[in-house]
Amino acid sequence: MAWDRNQMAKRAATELKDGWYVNLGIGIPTLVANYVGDKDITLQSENGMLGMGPFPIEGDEDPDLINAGKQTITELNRTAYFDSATSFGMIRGGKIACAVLGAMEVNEKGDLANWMIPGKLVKGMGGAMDLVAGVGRVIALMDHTNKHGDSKLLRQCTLPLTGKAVVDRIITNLGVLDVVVGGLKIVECADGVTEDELHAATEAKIV
Amino acid sequence: MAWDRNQMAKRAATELKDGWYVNLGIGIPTLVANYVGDKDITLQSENGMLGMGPFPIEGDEDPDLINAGKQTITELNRTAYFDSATSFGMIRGGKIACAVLGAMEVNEKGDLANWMIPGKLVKGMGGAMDLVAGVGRVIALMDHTNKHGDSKLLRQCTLPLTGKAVVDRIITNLGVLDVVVGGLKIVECADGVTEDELHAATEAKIV
Amino acid sequence: MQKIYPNATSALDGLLTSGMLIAAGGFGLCGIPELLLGAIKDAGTKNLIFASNNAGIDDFGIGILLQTHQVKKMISSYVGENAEFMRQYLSGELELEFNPQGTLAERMRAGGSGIPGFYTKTGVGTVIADGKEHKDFVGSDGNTQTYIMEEGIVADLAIVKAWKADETGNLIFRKTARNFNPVAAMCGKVCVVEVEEIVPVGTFDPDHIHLPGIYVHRIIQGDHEKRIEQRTVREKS
Amino acid sequence: MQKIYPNATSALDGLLTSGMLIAAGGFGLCGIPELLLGAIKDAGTKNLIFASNNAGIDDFGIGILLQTHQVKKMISSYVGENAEFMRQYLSGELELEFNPQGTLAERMRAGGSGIPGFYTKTGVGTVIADGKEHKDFVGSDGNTQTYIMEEGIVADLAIVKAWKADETGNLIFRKTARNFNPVAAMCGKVCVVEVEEIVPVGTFDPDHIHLPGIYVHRIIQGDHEKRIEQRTVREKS
Repeated sequence: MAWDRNQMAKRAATELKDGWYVNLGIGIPTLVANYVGDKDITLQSENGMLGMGPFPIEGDEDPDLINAGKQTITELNRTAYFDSATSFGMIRGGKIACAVLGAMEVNEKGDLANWMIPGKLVKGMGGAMDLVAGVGRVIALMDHTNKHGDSKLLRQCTLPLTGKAVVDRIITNLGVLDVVVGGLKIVECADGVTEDELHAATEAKIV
Repeated sequence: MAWDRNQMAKRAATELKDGWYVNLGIGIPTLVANYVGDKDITLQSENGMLGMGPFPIEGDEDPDLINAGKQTITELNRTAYFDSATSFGMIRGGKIACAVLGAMEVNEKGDLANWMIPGKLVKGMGGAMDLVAGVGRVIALMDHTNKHGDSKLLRQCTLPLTGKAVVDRIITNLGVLDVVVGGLKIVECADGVTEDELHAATEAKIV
Repeated sequence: MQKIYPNATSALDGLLTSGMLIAAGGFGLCGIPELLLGAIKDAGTKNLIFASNNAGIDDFGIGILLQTHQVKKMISSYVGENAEFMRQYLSGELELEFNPQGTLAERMRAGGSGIPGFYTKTGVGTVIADGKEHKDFVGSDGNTQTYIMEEGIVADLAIVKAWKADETGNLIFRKTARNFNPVAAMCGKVCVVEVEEIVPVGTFDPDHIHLPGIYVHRIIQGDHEKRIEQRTVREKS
Repeated sequence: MQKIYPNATSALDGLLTSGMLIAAGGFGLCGIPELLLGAIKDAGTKNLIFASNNAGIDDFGIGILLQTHQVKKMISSYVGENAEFMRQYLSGELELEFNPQGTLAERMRAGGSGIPGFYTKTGVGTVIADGKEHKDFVGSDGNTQTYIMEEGIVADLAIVKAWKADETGNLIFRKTARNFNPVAAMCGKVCVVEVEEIVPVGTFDPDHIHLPGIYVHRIIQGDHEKRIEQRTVREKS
């Protein structure tokens, strides 16, 4: 037993506080938007928009209106547009309260790797390095283990880093962990997951 | 014989080329705008405006529309407004083709002093240091001598500098001089002024 | 998230402390947060440091806080309009840090944008460069030029005047009253804005917004005097 | 000052040289200067260096210049949509300099604003920081943090897509097609802009202009394909 993608997204959505400006990464983090409920959350898209709306109804797609994943989206009545320098100015300047990002690896010091696998196709970091460096609170939303069952919560990252000591909280299919002094601290186990199972699936030091 | 303020301004206006974006300083430089004629000159006001128009008709003054000298002005049909960081971005970035500025002293290397007299009231440099550092071509428009008859075109400036080696051309009531390697070069004498008179009124080395 | 407050005093509640650094928008008397300055005067907070292009005049703008001796230091580019300022400065009561106008604007933008330092050639070879780090850069023309480092400003509080705000804090400025207001807003840890009109969300075209609401924490609407400093007119032609 | 040209080819006349650095606006395929890219392809200029957030796809955007082997180097943050790019990069035909997206945007703005270098914490502790100057700054919280220096980009040419221009080059962008276009325009020694519509001077409200004409040297109007890269829709609810 563990959380599925939607349960992970739902759990991550509980992290977001009323009035926050939030950046959601590509993949599972995108699903978080479905679970914010009545909370007043404003989504930033780092290509130059605050107040990101849902996908358009078919026929309403606008090539001038896309999100950071290059998908067609819509605007809301609160939306504001701006250029890329301003967009990353607010990111680096700490104006975004929280980013929920996917991760390939996180280590016990909060280092995050999510942009490059050496020897594989090199796609680039996009805005990820800016987000992890600048945003107030960084939540890694990720599978706890890879397809071979190896932990993705490591003592040391093996992949090139996106940022050093940048992750505050990790939400996986198995539970929720905080990066604290000395290692990771279990906040919560996923439904039907025991602390022992979480320990067993985690290479990083749990304190 | 020499040029009066309006003749100096008229002479300075001949420096401006069609299509240029220009910043005019406070004082005599402001008069230059009266003599641009049919040339397509766009005036920048460093408090955040391109396309500065003349003073308003009485009754049309708008407290939200002033120039860098804090005077009420008007807009033109080409006008664009922007914030102070953008305004000085275009100044530092060399987008302004020419600035015509007043000066207390200029030396033979093109150093300019126009912001501070030690021991007197300290008002501040405003945008003058940014303008002389960033604008493509800096023209000092000034009286050749002070009220005691002493040259204001010096070997060395005695006042705190606004910028070092920043002046390209000097236009005074007595003539026009360029800052060149080794000193100042006479370009033109004012009406009724001889080269000998210009030499005599100039402390800076004339080459 | 309720950003709208009934008046300037309530909007500043809990934000004012002695010795704090306040970034204020405005150029001369144009686009200054006059209502918030009045409330700061009423609050009587002392030892304030202001990053503001100008210091107002004797009885308007920051000048009203000089009269009450609430200001310890000004970071400004031009303070020539203010006799009381000069008196306090020359008597040593008031500290003054001159910044070239563009440097001050960029320092505010930088501080609000996570940039702790940047290089500029403004002020190189002048007293402004004294004690600052110098660095040479090779330009795109192959020539080497010397620049100085200036630091970003992060203010404890930003006070800003805009023309209109919507209920989420998206701002629109008017003409040259924009000036330092957007960058002051950016550099404040908390940003309080006074406007002439608060409009419902959805009133603004999202492409017309000058400063998105993310920079704005509290908003008030009020009547503005908008005093003119130099009334210059021409003949009807 | 006539800034309007009849078409993309004439607007680029005399501006293209082998080995030049071109800053291009656009994010993905959104807001890219597609007409100017087509004209660069027709001109056949080689060894181009592009500062552009993305590299287009195989048959649109900068991708069309990769197919003709006109590009020597890309300065980008994300190039994942382009198979031909990967082939040329992995075979060593194409150089690639990755910049974090915000660093790239700020480098363009800085280069266009007379700022040759600035500090950022983006990339500290990653390969992006390798070989770059590190400097510690004390924050407003009293804590010391390490930053790296990034340099401003000054491009020989900027190619930009806007929605509308007036005859003096004042520009208005539309929605997220704004993205890198204003900063690309700023950093170009020469800036050529393609728009969907050129309007008479005076059409724009001066407070709605996103980029003043001072940054714009040549303008063309033309028909744009505006291809959508990822068409995502939802059910009517």
